[in-house]
Amino acid sequence: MLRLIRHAALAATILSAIAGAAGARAQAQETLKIGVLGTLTGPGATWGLAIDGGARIAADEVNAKGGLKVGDKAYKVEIVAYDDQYKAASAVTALNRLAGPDGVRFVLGPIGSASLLAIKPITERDKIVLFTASWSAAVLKDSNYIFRVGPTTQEFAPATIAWLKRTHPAVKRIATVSANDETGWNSQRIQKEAYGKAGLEVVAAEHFERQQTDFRALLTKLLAAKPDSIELDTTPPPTAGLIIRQAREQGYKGLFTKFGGFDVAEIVRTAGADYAEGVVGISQGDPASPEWARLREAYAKHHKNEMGDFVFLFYDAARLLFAGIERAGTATDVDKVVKAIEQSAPFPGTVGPLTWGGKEAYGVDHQIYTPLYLVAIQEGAGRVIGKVDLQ
Amino acid sequence: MGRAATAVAALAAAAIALAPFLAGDGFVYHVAILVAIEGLLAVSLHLTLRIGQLSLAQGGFMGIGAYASALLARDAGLPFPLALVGAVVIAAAIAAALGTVILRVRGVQFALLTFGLGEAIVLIFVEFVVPFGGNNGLMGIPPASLGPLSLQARPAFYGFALAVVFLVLLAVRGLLAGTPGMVLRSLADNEPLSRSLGTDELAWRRLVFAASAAVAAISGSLYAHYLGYISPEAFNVGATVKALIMNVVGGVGLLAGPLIGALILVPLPELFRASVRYQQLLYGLSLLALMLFLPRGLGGLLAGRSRP
Amino acid sequence: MFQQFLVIMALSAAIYMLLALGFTLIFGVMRVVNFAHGEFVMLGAYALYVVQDVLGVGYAAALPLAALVAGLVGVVCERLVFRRFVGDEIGSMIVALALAVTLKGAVTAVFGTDGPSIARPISGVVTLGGAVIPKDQLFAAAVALVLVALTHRLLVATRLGLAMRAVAQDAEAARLQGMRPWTTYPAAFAVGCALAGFAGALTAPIYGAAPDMGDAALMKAFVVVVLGGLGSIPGALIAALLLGALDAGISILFDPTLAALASFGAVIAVLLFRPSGILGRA
Amino acid sequence: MRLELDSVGLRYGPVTALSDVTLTVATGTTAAVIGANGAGKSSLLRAIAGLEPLAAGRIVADGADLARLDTEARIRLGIALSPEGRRLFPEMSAADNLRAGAFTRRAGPAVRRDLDRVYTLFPRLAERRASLARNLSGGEQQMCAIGRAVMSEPQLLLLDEPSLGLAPKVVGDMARAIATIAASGVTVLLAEQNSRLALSLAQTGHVFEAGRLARSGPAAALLNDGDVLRAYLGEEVASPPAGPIPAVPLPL
Repeated sequence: MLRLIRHAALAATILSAIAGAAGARAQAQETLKIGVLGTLTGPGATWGLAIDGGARIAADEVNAKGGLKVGDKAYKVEIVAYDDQYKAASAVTALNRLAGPDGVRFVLGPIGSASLLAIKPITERDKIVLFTASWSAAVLKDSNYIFRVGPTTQEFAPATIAWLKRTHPAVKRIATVSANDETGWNSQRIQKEAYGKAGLEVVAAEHFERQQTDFRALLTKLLAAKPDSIELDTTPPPTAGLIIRQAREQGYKGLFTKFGGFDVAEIVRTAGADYAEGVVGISQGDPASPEWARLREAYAKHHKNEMGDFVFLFYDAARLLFAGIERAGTATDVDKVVKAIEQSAPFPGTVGPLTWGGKEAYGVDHQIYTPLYLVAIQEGAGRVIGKVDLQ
Repeated sequence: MGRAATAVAALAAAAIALAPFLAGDGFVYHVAILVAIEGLLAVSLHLTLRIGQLSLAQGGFMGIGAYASALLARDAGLPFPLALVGAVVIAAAIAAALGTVILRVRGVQFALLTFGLGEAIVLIFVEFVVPFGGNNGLMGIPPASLGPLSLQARPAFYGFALAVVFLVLLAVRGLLAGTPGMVLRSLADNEPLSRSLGTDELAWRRLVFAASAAVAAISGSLYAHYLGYISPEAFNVGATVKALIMNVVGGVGLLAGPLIGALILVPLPELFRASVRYQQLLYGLSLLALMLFLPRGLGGLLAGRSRP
Repeated sequence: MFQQFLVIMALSAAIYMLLALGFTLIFGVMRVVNFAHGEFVMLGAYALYVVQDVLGVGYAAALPLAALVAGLVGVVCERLVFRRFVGDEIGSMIVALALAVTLKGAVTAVFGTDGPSIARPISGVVTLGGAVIPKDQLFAAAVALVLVALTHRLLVATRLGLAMRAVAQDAEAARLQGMRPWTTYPAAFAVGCALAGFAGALTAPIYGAAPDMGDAALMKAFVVVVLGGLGSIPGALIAALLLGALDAGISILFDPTLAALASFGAVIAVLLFRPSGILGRA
Repeated sequence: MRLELDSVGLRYGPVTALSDVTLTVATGTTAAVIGANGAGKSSLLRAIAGLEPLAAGRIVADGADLARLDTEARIRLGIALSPEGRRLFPEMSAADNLRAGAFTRRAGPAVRRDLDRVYTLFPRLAERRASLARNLSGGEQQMCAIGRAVMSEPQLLLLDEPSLGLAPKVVGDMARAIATIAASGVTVLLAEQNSRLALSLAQTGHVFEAGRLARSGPAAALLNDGDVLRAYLGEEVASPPAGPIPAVPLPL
């Protein structure tokens, strides 16, 4: 009898799960699904949640105004988000879901270069538009349906390094730390080149594994090269915080720069405010500005963590996409939408006009340029200390 | 099972296998292909369980198959069928060579040994960027094709995967029903006895171990050419554990067990996806419930309850 | 650089000992390869977060409380899950894997996937012979060594320890002395999981906490325990030093991936040629 | 302690190990259980110690039915078994093995006195007290096993094959030690293949054959009985060596 009850309970569990899934699929009609594909868990999650948050804020605004006006129809925008766990294989499965049962043609994300390069053959073949912040140089090459939503190391490295030389003339020896994958390899290569071109010596260039938390051995080697400044590059912010802290504890007194994805809150959280003091990075927005406060309030409705600056990128990217769809008068003819987006520069972004280029570097003008600030951590908060001149 | 029951089971299996063709949905094909690929890995693990040794390195062998097949097709320019065969030969040869040494270890020690081996294989893919691409993995793997016949479309690839699963099952059944199976059963029942009868039991176990690696390599090759992209973490011990759980869920005493398990476990995360936050918890709880209340797996339910 | 190597090796080895001790104890007494060991480390870290940062209890009190939580969860798991698999080594391994998924899922469901923000009660460094030693790491290593010593006392000098050793070596003969394996098993699980919890609570302020932090902890415990010989505590202590040296040395000279590869290579070699561990009788 | 067995039956799955065994051991006496290998001697002792559940009948000690008591409770009641193959804890010292024997007792002068008694009984064991059990010789291991059982302060001592695999001289020592223990008032139930030894130590004897009690009687009478002599004493089968002590780690 007991056994029978157990079996019945098990069967009921499985059946209810199936029913739940079926129910979730039953709705739709007059809604336009926009995909979010990003790292929603783990060390890269601040960036992934920024994609999701930015997309949802933009969607809320559009829906509040009665939806997306396409021809004579009005679509309610619905965000469908999947976690790629910063793994390429998960990204492929997630994309298969987005493109299959969800019927999504427009996707915001991903951030991981490996994820992007893994899904790129499918999205190009099946005409799915991606708005990515993945920084590999290979992202935009030979692609028609990928836009990159913000400037990358390639675009800003000469400017950030020029700033460093101007403001810190004593800095001569540079060490760089990056993740051991496409994102890290690519950005570190560009950084090394740019530092070298600017006449600074790169004395150490190290890679770490994404799940690593203990950097004592790596730093022992790195600090033995006696750098004046450590470039944290595209290291995920929580990891960057741990590196900063462990380096300071090993007696490092020099400068930290993080020219590649910055998140003041995360770095302060993991490094501690004392150790994070003086770290310089780049940001898509000014933390003291009213725009930041507005988005921050809207972001808090969707996610509990402190908002990162990538929300600016994806909020603007989503708005750009919505404008493109309305302008093209279709939510299904992807080629028309892409054309409409290409023609809408300059687009009024949240903190300034967005423009695009990239033809000479990548062969297609899908590199979006956004305003970029230099931010220093002072007493646990980010302060804008300059603006990056990208041209 | 009686003759009628066997016929019903065969019909049911055929109906399930052909169902994606009726549904025709792209995502159904995608899931069905993953069921076939992961089911093959589970079958390969099943073979090692048949020699009484839990190998946690099967994901590693799948990786060897995937990387070998991808490199042979992409860099050496071999057509897909040859790359597949090459991958199988390489994985089986490595397993046979390793088996001579590692199969002497038994019980928990063997599981731990292969756990270490599986992790080491994945770390080799990470560490040696040339030729394995490091954490980035390998991209641009040519899609599968049989001569002029392209398998790039999902229905075609699913048909091919189905045929492969069928052939592998036939081969495994032959292996288990033939002399090796007989020797293995006598080994399982009374090892000292069959050893004293002069059976070179290590050789038989090595044969089955190599066959299990070959099946894992087939799974890896299909995976590589289906996704067009592979990276190391897809083949870590986590992948093997998933295959192991498939065996447990489907029933370890049954050749169909691993496939039943794959059929249930591959789509399972899709069911729980509506609640991302609780997905892993629900998944873990279902597994625990299965292990505690259905120790012989779902396949055990089908095969009747002969155990007290 | 060499002094720094010695420091990293010694600090790591102390934590590795603590990680491995609970793992090897549970295997020794129950013959269960607890693949969920890393999750108990993770539970300790999260329990510390809740007790210290949410409830506001001081670190000195929060540390043992966190370990207690991990130990209690261990007892519950022993009672509900592992007890049914006593004597079934493969089965208990599999159910431990399922338990690992469940615990990870439970913590994710409650706390989300982001690591919580854990206050660091100890900061600053001491300098010794040209090497820099962070005080918090020194504290963690010292506590780990004290716990190792206490566990040793527990096993050799108490009734419970005597029962654990007896049940480990011959459960039926232990029953014939009036020891009840069914009460010894949960005790071993409680101690083993509490030690794991301590490891998590000690390292959480240094390296942070995350639902998947258990994977790395399990790998370290696994390597140490296999190198030292399953169930052997002296073996585990020596193996922890060895792994500390291997990890720090290869990471400094080359990279951490190669260090991990080397440690797994050592595991494979030991299992092949000295299955009872480096101290074992081959 | 007075031990009564009433129609006791025992099964291992489909195999019947004991059937319809009825016998009594009076307080303070020594009883020998003899019979061929597989006759059910060990099963009988294991059943009394509570290691095997009964299929039929009941076991009564000093008037109390043991049915509801598990092994641990029976030890507290005063029943100790020194099992076949000695089953020492191999990675513990001889002294710790003896400590384990006193597990149910509160540490104190009484335990220390009993420990001294064991060392007096087996002086060799006193010399080897710090050695790991696995490093002891066969005779020393047997001494340790009996000593361990004595340490629980039993009123009924069950000894399973104490002479198995021992050199003749050591067997003599062992016999003297058992006689000394019995003389202190402990009821002893001694299962032996070495029937002559067992019967010479006992007041009563019970002959087992294929799980059944074939004959019971005064030990002296059995020793002089022609049938018993022919069946059990004439053909002393060479004893197989004691089973290897299972090597289980957790050494300290």
